[in-house]
Amino acid sequence: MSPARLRVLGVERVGPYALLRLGRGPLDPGTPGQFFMLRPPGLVVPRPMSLCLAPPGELAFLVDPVGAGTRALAGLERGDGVHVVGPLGNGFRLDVQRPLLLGGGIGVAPFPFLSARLGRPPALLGFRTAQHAEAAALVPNAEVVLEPTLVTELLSPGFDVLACGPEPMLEAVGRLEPAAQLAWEAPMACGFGACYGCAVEIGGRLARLCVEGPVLGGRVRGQIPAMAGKVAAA
Amino acid sequence: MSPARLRVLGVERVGPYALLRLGRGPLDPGTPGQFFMLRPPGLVVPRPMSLCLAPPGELAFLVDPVGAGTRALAGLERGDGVHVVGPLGNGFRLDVQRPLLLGGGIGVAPFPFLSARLGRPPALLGFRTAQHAEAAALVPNAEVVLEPTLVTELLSPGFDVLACGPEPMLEAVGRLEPAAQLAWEAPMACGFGACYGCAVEIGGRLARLCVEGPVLGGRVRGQIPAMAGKVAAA
Amino acid sequence: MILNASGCLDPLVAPDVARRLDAVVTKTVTPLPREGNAPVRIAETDSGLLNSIGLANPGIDRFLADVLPPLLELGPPVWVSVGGFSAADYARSCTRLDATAAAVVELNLSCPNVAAPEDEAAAIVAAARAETDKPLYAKLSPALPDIAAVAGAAAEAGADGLSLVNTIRGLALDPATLRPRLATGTGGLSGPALRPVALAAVHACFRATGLPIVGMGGVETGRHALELIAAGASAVALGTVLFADPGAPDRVRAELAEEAALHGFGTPAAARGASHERVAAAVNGPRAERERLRLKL
Amino acid sequence: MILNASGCLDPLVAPDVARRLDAVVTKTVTPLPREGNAPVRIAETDSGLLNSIGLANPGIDRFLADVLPPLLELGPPVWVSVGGFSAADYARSCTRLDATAAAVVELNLSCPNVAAPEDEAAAIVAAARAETDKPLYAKLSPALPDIAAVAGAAAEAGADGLSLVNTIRGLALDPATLRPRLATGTGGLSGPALRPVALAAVHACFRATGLPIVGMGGVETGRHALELIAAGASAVALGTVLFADPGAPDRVRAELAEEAALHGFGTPAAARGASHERVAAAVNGPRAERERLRLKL
Ligand SMILES: Cc1cc2nc3c(=O)[nH]c(=O)nc-3n(C[C@H](O)[C@H](O)[C@H](O)COP(=O)(O)OP(=O)(O)OC[C@H]3O[C@@H](n4cnc5c(N)ncnc54)[C@H](O)[C@@H]3O)c2cc1C
Ligand SMILES: Cc1cc2nc3c(=O)[nH]c(=O)nc-3n(C[C@H](O)[C@H](O)[C@H](O)COP(=O)(O)OP(=O)(O)OC[C@H]3O[C@@H](n4cnc5c(N)ncnc54)[C@H](O)[C@@H]3O)c2cc1C
Ligand SMILES: Cc1cc2nc3c(=O)[nH]c(=O)nc-3n(C[C@H](O)[C@H](O)[C@H](O)COP(=O)(O)O)c2cc1C
Ligand SMILES: Cc1cc2nc3c(=O)[nH]c(=O)nc-3n(C[C@H](O)[C@H](O)[C@H](O)COP(=O)(O)O)c2cc1C
Ligand code: FES
Ligand code: FES
Repeated sequence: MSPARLRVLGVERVGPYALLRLGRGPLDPGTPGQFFMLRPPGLVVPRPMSLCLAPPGELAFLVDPVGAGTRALAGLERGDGVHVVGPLGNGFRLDVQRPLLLGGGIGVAPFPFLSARLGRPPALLGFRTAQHAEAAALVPNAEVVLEPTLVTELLSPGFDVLACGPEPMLEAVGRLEPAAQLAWEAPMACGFGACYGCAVEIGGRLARLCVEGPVLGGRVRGQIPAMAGKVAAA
Repeated sequence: MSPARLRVLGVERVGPYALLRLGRGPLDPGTPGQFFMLRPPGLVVPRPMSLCLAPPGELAFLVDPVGAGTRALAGLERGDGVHVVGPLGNGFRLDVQRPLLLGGGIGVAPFPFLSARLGRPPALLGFRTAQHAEAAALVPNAEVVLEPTLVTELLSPGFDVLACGPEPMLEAVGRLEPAAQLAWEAPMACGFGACYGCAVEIGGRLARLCVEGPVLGGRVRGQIPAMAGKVAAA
Repeated sequence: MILNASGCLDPLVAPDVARRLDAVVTKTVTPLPREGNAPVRIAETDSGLLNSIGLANPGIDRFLADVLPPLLELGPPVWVSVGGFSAADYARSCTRLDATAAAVVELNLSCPNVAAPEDEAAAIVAAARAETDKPLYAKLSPALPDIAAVAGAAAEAGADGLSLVNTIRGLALDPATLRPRLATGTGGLSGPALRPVALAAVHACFRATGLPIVGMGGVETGRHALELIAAGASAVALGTVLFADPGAPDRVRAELAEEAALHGFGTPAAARGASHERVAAAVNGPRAERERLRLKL
Repeated sequence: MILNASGCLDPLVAPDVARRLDAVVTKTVTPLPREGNAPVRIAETDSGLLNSIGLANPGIDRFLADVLPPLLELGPPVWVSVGGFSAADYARSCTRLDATAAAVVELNLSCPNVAAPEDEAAAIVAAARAETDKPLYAKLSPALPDIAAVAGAAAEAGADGLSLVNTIRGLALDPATLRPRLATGTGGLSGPALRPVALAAVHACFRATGLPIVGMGGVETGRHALELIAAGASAVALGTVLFADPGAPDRVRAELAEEAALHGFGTPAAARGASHERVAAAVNGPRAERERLRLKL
């Protein structure tokens, strides 16, 4: 699990986000919903990023510059090197019948790659502003809603929901669709089970999201299968 | 005593040294032998640098990249900003009859400015290698010696010596010419008497070189006039 | 209120800087004169500055005769930092200072370059208290297993305020020789590396004592000052930053006012303790804290 | 010899990383299971990482039943880090570990996220010593007024080695809310900011005890490892750096060999204590030290 030093091929603005395109190097793109740890230059620990697009020879990430780390990643320039580890964690299960992608804000990030793998299923994306909604252009067959409308308001039953977005949205989706696959977030220092920093409540106890997730079943509280012995007391 | 943010006009290689040319901003060049504190980007404290040249509208410094700070300064690029405080300390007295500049290595730094102010007096400069000796081109009327020859070997009596260079050289000069003016060095964190970091032995006691010097009389041990009350126990 | 940190400004050499401060703090004064440690005394290291000045000072007699009078003429109130090697040392200096116009006596209980009297913090404060009615600030090192407990003991012994923090012990080696860069080997670490440590100390001592606190440690910007105030500081002192930027008092004051306004505080002082407003979550109480994880859409 | 720092690697989740180490150190095990602290538990701050994991671990029973057996099969010797809240806690765990194939017991006397038993360091070591013949390493925090004295006391109580250093207490505030980023408020600071502090601790304890020392704190490169060894470490542990670079064990080992050779040492181990070769100058003895100021022409 060595980090690869990947080359920045380009950084494109997508609304307020930055699409960071890296040469793929020796890394495998993995499964949609899996993530990579990218080390922002000058900072101490890497930041988790879902793979957004996997064109041949490339790995592309959609970065929302919310803090020091994501700003440093969004500020990378063509030709810079960046340390990347991955793919990590458990992505979405792709054996679904009637997929519907449900996204909120930067939660759209894994969907371009996921959509390609699932054959361009319908997507429902919520954004804070029209500017943020520019990212919807990366996802085929997407319907967009803007605040104050919530994606859950437009959700009709009968779909296999795959969702990614802010926690309140995921909780609402989980209540409506207990079988939904939800991609959660937590601050992560390592991404591979080493730091126990990403602990969240799963099945009524604290467990490492990077090991158990980030994609979990909808009914995370009390619904997650018993954890393997080695992480039981995470 | 506010720092000015000066603009880098250019950085030129002079042998292994870098000639850092800054827009003068509001700063006064001061007297030759005085110094400025330049803050290397990303580092915590500034580094002392003698003024090397003072063309109209400019302040230029000759930087020997020996450590993190001087390397960062030598690595500045045209257009960068750099925080500068000065001029600081006591420079050379210019009321001399038969000046002779005696320099060793990067000790050449204050001489271009000093030479101009003294009307291009003769100079005797010692360097480690021919490459280092390229810096002699900045000083008019300079004779160059290379190691193992020492500048003190060529020093004839009858001159008002103004010297700058490594400590063993200055000590030898001080023994030969007790009236010489010697520009000393010490690690400095502030340059204006605040940190007491630059203490050296002056007149048999520890005193702040940035306040008492950096230019001192030749017979520093026991020869320095009693220090002002406020710094007596520095 | 913006002060200098003790040992980080000579107000008589740089009076223009000193006059921009709300109070000037002297370098620590000891009963007898001290030349301080042998050079090399300073070295920059990872995000910090190491020093081993060793309390160079003229001693209390010469300080009172030659230094304090011109200091008092500068304008800002003068805080005198006092050091020593026994409670009696501190007490003696306090007796002398009680008769002067010094505004505050800061008891340096923490210089890492001399023998550390931390154990006796409370005893020293009590001895000083017996000698003077001037406000007493206890200056502590963060290198204590439980700084809040020491602060509490100092408060009970009569301290009127706390100065937090002094440096912590560090070492830097010469890249070529692998020998210590400072003549004394180790030294005190100040600057940015100390920032989170200082914040934690202020945070803990504010809770434990409620005393006025001069916060310091790596402050370079108004934002850093505001964080110390939010953690519990009632004033902020500038140390290492003065070496790089003698204009810092005015700059930080302006930035601090701006940052405070940005956060909705009428004055910087109104932000005092803001980081405590919601009580930290208890161990094993994850539910309430999950709220913190919520990202806005 | 390169190890991981306790709590900075799960060898069962990342066995490929663990196998590149000369020994693997477990996360601290306590007598009873602990879920650890509420999230948020980590935040990056100035040149460092703050954590408040809170000793999440399955407890000694489950550790012995489910974790230790597969760990022992990985290959490298296993060091078990033991924590607790009383000397009896440590003793009990040592009794249980004595019967296992664990190579070393590391006594975590310093976790800043739980009650700190520093005062009783020697008592804990003595209690552990009575229960096991396995090598005992005492892991200390640098947040002690005199770490060398505590190390000396641990040595006398029977410690075979020292692990230096654990984190120091720090705080980071959220830029928007000014509230603590960690749910517990303060946390332990690791990474680059700790580097000069770790070097100083190793330097002081090497002089005081001569015991084997596992040095750690902000090591990111072979150069950093060599500095710890020069200060007195006999082995080096990688902590926070593993989060950014799980390939660090091989990289640092290679860089260390290269750096040691550059400095004229046949092996990295030959550099042990090199920073002590010339005794540090005494206070007020400037003459000898002026030599250090000399610059080559
Ligand atoms: C599995 C996974 C995949 C992710 N994929 C993407 C992606 O594709 N694109 C993207 O832009 N972001 C993604 N994120 C979120 C991203 O990692 C965080 O925004 C980033 O780590 C914040 O770092 P920073 O230094 O910029 O901000 P910081 O200064 O560290 O934090 C800024 C603010 O965000 C909060 N915060 C930090 N990290 C997280 C987090 N992980 N979850 C919730 N709040 C957090 C902090 O508490 C703080 O309030 C992902 C996170 C995870 C766990
Ligand atoms: C008044 C004055 C004027 C100066 N003028 C010039 C100049 O014009 N051009 C120039 O290149 N340099 C000049 N110097 C020296 C310069 O300031 C130092 O080389 C610089 O501060 C080293 O910083 P660094 O971070 O590069 O090296 P560091 O990593 O700090 O140190 C590198 C090595 O140099 C030693 N060292 C550091 N500072 C000094 C010092 N001041 N004296 C002796 N040894 C030191 C260290 O112990 C170490 O061994 C001057 C110094 C003074 C005091
Ligand atoms: C060069 C130097 C000298 C210092 N001298 C003293 C001193 O004499 N007395 C004292 O209490 N603190 C002294 N300190 C500590 C500072 O007052 C302050 O507590 C510390 O540097 C942290 O603040 P900073 O990070 O802003 O510098 C000194 C610090 C430095 C850098
Ligand atoms: C996330 C995290 C968890 C840690 N858990 C433990 C622990 O369980 N026991 C322990 O003795 N030290 C623990 N530590 C401290 C490390 O072992 C190490 O002493 C410290 O991080 C300094 O090294 P570094 O700067 O290389 O990380 C932990 C450190 C981190 C960052
Ligand atoms: S991010 Fe480190 S354990 Fe999950
Ligand atoms: S450099 Fe700070 S006192 Fe001289």
